[in-house]
Amino acid sequence: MRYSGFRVLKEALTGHKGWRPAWRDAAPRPAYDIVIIGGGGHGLATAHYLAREFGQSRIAVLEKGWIGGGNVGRNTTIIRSNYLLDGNEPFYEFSLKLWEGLEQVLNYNAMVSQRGILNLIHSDGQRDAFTRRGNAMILNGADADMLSLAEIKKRYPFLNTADARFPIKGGLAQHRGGTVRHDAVAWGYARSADSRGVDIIQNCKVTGFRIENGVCKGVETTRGYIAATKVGCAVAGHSSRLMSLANMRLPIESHVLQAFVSEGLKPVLPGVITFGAGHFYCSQSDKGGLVFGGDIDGYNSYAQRGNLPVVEDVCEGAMAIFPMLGRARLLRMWGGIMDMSMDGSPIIDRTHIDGLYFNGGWCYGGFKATPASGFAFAHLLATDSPHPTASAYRFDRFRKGRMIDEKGMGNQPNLH
Amino acid sequence: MIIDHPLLGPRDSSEFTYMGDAALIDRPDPEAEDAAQAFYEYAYLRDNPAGWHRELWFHEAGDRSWLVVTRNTLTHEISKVELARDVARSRGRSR
Amino acid sequence: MSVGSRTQKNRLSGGQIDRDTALTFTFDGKRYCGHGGDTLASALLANGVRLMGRSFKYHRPRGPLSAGSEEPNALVQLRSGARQEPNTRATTAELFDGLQARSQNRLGSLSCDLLAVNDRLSTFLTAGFYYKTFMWPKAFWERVYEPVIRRAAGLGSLSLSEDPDVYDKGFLHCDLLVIGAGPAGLMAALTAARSGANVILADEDFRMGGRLNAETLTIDDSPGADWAAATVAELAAMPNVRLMPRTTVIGAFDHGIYGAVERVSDHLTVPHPDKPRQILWRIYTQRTVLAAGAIERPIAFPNNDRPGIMTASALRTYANRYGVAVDRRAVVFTNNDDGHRTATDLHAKGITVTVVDVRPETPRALDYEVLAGAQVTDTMGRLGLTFAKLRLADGSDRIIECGALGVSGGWNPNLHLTCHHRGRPQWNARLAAFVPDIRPDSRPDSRPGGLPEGMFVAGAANGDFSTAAALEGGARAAWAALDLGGARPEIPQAEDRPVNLLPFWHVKGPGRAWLDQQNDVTVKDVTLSHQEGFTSVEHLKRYTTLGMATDQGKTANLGGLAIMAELAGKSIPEVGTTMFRPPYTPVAIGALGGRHRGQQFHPKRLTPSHAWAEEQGAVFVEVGNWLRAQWFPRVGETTWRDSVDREVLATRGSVGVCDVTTLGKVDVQGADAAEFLNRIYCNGFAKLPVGRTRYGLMLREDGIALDDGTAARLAEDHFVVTTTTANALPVYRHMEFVRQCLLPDMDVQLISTTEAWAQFAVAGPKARRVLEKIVDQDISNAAFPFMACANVTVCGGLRARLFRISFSGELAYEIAVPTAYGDALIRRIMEAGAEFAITPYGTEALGVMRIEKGHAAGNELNGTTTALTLGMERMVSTKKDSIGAVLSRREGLNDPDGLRQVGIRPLDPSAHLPAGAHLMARTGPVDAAHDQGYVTSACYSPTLGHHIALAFLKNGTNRLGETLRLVSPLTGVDLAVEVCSPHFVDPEGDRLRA
Amino acid sequence: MHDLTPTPALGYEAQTIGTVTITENSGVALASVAARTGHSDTCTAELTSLLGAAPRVGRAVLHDPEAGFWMGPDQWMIGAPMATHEDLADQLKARFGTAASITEQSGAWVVFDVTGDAMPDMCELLCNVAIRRMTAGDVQRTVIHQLGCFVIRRASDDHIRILGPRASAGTLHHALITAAKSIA
Repeated sequence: MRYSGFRVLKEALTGHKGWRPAWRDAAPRPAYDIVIIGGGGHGLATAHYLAREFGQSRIAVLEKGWIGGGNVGRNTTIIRSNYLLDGNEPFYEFSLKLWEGLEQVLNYNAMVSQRGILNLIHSDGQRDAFTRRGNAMILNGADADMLSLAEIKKRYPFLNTADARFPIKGGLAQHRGGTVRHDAVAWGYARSADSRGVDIIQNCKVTGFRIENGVCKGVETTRGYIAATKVGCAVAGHSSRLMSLANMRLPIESHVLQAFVSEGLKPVLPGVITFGAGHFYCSQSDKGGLVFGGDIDGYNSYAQRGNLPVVEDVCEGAMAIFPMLGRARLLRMWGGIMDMSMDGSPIIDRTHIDGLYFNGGWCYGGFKATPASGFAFAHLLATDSPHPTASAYRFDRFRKGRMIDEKGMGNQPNLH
Repeated sequence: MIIDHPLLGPRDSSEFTYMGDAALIDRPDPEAEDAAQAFYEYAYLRDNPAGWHRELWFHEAGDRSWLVVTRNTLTHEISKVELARDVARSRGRSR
Repeated sequence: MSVGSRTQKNRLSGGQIDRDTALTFTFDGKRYCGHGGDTLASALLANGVRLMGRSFKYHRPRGPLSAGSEEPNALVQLRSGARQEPNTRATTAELFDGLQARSQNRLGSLSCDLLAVNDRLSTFLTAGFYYKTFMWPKAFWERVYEPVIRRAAGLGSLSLSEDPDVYDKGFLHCDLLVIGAGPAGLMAALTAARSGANVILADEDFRMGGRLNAETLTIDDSPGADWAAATVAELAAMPNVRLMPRTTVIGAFDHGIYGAVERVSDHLTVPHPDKPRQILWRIYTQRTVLAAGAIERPIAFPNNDRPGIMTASALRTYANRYGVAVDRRAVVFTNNDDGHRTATDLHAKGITVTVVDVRPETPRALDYEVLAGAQVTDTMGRLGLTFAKLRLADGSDRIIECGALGVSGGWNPNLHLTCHHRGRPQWNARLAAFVPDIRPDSRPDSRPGGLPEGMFVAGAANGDFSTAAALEGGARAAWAALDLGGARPEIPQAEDRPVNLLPFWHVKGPGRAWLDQQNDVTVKDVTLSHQEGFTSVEHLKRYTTLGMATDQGKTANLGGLAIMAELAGKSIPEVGTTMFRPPYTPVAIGALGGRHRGQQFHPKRLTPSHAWAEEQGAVFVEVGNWLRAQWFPRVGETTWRDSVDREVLATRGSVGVCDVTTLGKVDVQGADAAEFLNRIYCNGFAKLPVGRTRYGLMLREDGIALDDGTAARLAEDHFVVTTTTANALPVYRHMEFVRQCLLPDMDVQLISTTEAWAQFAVAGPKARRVLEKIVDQDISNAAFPFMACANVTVCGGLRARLFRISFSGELAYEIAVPTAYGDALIRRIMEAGAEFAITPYGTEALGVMRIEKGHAAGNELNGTTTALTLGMERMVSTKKDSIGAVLSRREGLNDPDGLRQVGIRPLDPSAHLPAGAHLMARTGPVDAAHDQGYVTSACYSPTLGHHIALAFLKNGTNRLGETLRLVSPLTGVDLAVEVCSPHFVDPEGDRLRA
Repeated sequence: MHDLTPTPALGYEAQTIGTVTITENSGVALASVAARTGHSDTCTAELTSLLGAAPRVGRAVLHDPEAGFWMGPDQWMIGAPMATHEDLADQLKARFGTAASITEQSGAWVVFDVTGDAMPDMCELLCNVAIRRMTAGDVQRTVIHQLGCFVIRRASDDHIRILGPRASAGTLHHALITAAKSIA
């Protein structure tokens, strides 16, 4: 069923009788060509692109709960491609380009809003680093713009420039960056994949892999054994738990990242802004809530909740640059499980087990990567070769010393 | 969170700095045949359990002790706190 | 007749308000009068004002639904100017004299909101409609649709000027925290306090007592409110009790840490000077009793959202506590006995009341009408309720004129905080409500989904709805929590009526029946959500926005679940449960930020010469938390470059001085100190002689450069290690890790002494001449050669440390004295250097000189560079084990075509080289695929008379002399440069040794 | 004898706000003692002879002229009047020899004495110590406005001594004054 303004009118006038489920609540079949574990953004996107771009059929997405219930449903909705390193920038720029055409492809309004993202600069060293980054972005075909304080004040007149502990000296902007209605991404991909015959199987938890002579034959689930020629894993924060069922240890730790939303307010923030001398970034949703976050709590956790010190740290950052936020109220806080990798960059690769593929290590940057991650993983699953923009996201980069370390923090995940 | 420091008693975790899995105490032998592989696994691979986890915390704003904290990553419950130095010795490290 | 009550047409007798104080306030500019003890809502209702706001989506007229913090509708903009405060609940805003409130989320006046047109279009604006449209034409989303939607959305607005009030944060410690001061909470606090425990009793209300203030029932034959007041008084008199009214416990965090916000000044016109508006308390407690009461839930029926329609208990509260009749003619719509209590109380206040009870069998009433088996099927009244339409038991319709309609669908235990550790409430069929999960294995916090560790739940929050059960439960909870022995406390006498309820969620029929009144989620929306497959509670919430408003759906969620259960043919617990996340009610961001604002955001660290540098008119720069002199402008100098160039030339020409105290200093002592450093640094230190200093490079275990600096051996068993300013702390932490976790038996002790010593670099050909006048010992080149170090004395005997090390590349020393003497020493050095025109230099000149020398600094040590990249590969000893040695040998870190540090000079000497520029082959494409490297640091070299730069270049060491293209598309630079040695000045290092 | 005059971290006058008085105390010489491996007993003995007792974990020995408190495992901070003990580190080195590593700390710290009835209320706004449970001689290292500080409960009930990083003396003093005004 095609969505359109006309359709909405027609249904409204006929009592909304015609709307059908956005996707079938499918029951598992005994065997598939490709089984994707994880009904989050990445898993659903992978299924969509497998069906749409790579002509695959007999695809299932297995979700232990309800689709879109993980990080795609709990994030600060930012999209951007302002990366520094060659291993990353082409991939995220590819992702941003996919975002730009997403709604038309999915026939689902995910509210992709390229309102721009701005990284504030507070020191000369930071300016040098951002200059290098901005140049890398442009050399990779992305957009970047170095803004002066005056230009920034035009857009954010209420930034604290009078009494700032760390004065703002400028900012690196990516005007094509922005935000997306996160839940809609999961639903849109699900609906599109479903319409192309993909089975989306909810409440189906994978309890084991059936591996014979180094070959993965299928998965054991709470809804029975499901045979598969290829199995792709995309379970974000739960990567280590899942892959341990295949006796794999990963270069990943699971950490909690908290995010926050304020009460609804009339528009104050035109775009996405990040504080360079503290832990705070913020945008305003179309509903009016300020959506903001900061640093991870910093300890391994699967508890999906964080603690007060980080909440305070983030709000201190907020007050440092936006002292006018003092009387705005924080409405809700939540914690997501981040698959923090050892160099802060993701992995999209085959495993040493034939037929078993892995997609993870997205740290807290997985949402913006959803389209490209799905596309690249689909490419890998369909062709057994990495997508050109994801060719650096290999397991063996750590063994070989070819880390992709944007922040230069080394093998301590909570520092990335 | 509150970490029950073996010497100082309960202390707020915000006084501490976190490093990660206490297996980092078991630094491999650089002379060994398989040193390259051993160091790769030591530096990069983690069990990352959902459940009990032994981990290293540094009492930065306290007595500057490194601690080994046994904490449940599902509930944040802490069942045991030891001085990392004692743990290191008990695992055969000396000089 | 009390003051100001003439205008308060709906003010009744009685209640806990102070009729002798008349408080005047304005709402939408109109002046009204209320009393001390009023909330904004009660005062407006007393004045006959029911219309207080507009709903989020349809802009429907709204009045209060409740009399508490669960309020979804009556949100106003409080105060004015910079103190403007959006989305404040009129139902909890304590009235003060001069209060200004305005209605929000409207276009035009509150009574004539132009956006109410949305209500007419509601059939098009159903749940999730926006996901299905606004997609064509593509460009229109951002240009047209989204801006319109954004403008319409949102509730109140911020002032956009800085919050003039201050906020504090604090820490409290207690044995028992009691949350909620109703009958259960008061009884718990009393029991605990009498046992001698340290007790904190917190309640969000400005008057403790909870429901007792809103009821007519008695305890030990005296009015409940009086018992509450007496109990509060007893507690207030006890030294081991801290009463915290106006304090909302916002969240339960790990291990018995609770966040609480105390509203210190929100009931004042403006806070007292220097006093906070609010305080964020972190309460550390052994045990907690949650006695947060319960929240009455509405029943959904067509047009159930008009001003004047509220929960039955709210009607009761306004009448009993505030002496306010929402209207003189009221209807109570109920499915349980508690609705009848409301009717009784209203009747007693002289209000005409009719009870509409869905149950065929209902309690009898002699003096007012009770309609059994009846339902409210519709209401009328554009800006406020005027008529209610009923369907009677016999199927006939009846219309009743009324301005107040109280709805009681039963009560939900207020279990918000029990969910903060992801505890999953359990379904209780008797109450038709979720109750906290208090199964034994849910405590201690040994499984996900349990109660917060150490939490006990009592009273209505635990599903014990009678007063007697609340009192008993409170006492029992405190008893269990503190594990008290001895005689059980005496429980006062009180009513113990059972809950009598017939689950009933919504009246069927045409017209929209609201579930979430703030977000305008109706029964129809839930139906559509089910129809489109969004059936799980998470999908329902996200698709319809049910429960996502500022009240977190405290009055709405269960209704939505019930409808979904009905549609899915499941039981309510099968569909899902209601979960809550912190905070309990929204918290001002200012309170969470506390005093860390403006200049106080982070601490400032001042160098020992700061006062002196200020006298010199230095320009300062933040380096981490340090403030360092960046340069010292002189009269006549127009740009910073003038000053920096002068400082460099003066230093290289004669002598300069710079405060280098900020460099990290670690005191390393012990018999194994040398061997310890041998493991920490990739280069050797075991054989460093006493009295000598050595440059050292530390690697991380992954083989990447961590930090560089010097280690000076002052004695066999004593070294002083310096680190870069930025890495002082991480390096110290790393050294302690190696010491305690890897080499526990080494005899070595570490202490960070960064701030204990004031350290100055004295550099330049005349440096020795200057220091000879200050240092008491012989520092001739023979006695004190390059890289020497020693404990010396200065100025006739002050203990000091002298190091002959050089960052600038000149003959240079670093001299350190105890910090208290730093100011005196810098002044003395300036005197001694006067004859050589000694020049103070700042971090910029320091930077220029180190680039001229090709020394790596922060921009080069960026966490991805190795010894090889920095051209120091020969330093990495292969003869010994050191941190990082093994992994530094990985192929990727030894790629022959990898990045190497080089120098860069422009072919056109007048050209400017920007740091962050990238390097490309002279000819060929300019893109990422052909990237050759990048510029790490750049500056103008006054010594050479042109710009120079340090860069990382692929295979750089073998490309000296090659011409490259330097591009910075970001800043519009594209010029030809030559690759050269990074050592621009004195590559042989003769000056160092002079 | 040298002719350089020391400068205090701030040099502010004592300030009384409400009942609380905040005084910078620049008269304290400080040095730390860290036991060498295998010499903790010798150190304990020396400390006992110096202070009358070796400070136990989390405790101070408020003794004259030298006082001391526990800093960490096998590590103590010794304080004494600057007037008579400016060379405290050397004195201690002479006393402990190779049994301990001695580090001069005088310059590293700014010392504030806070006295007055409302001192505990003030502490509740400053740092996470259960101040009302502290007894004379209790010491806790904690964080005040992001600064690592020692809080020492002195002999009299209404007196604490705060040691903070000298370079941030201004920030620390501002935090103390702000808290004092807040509860005044």
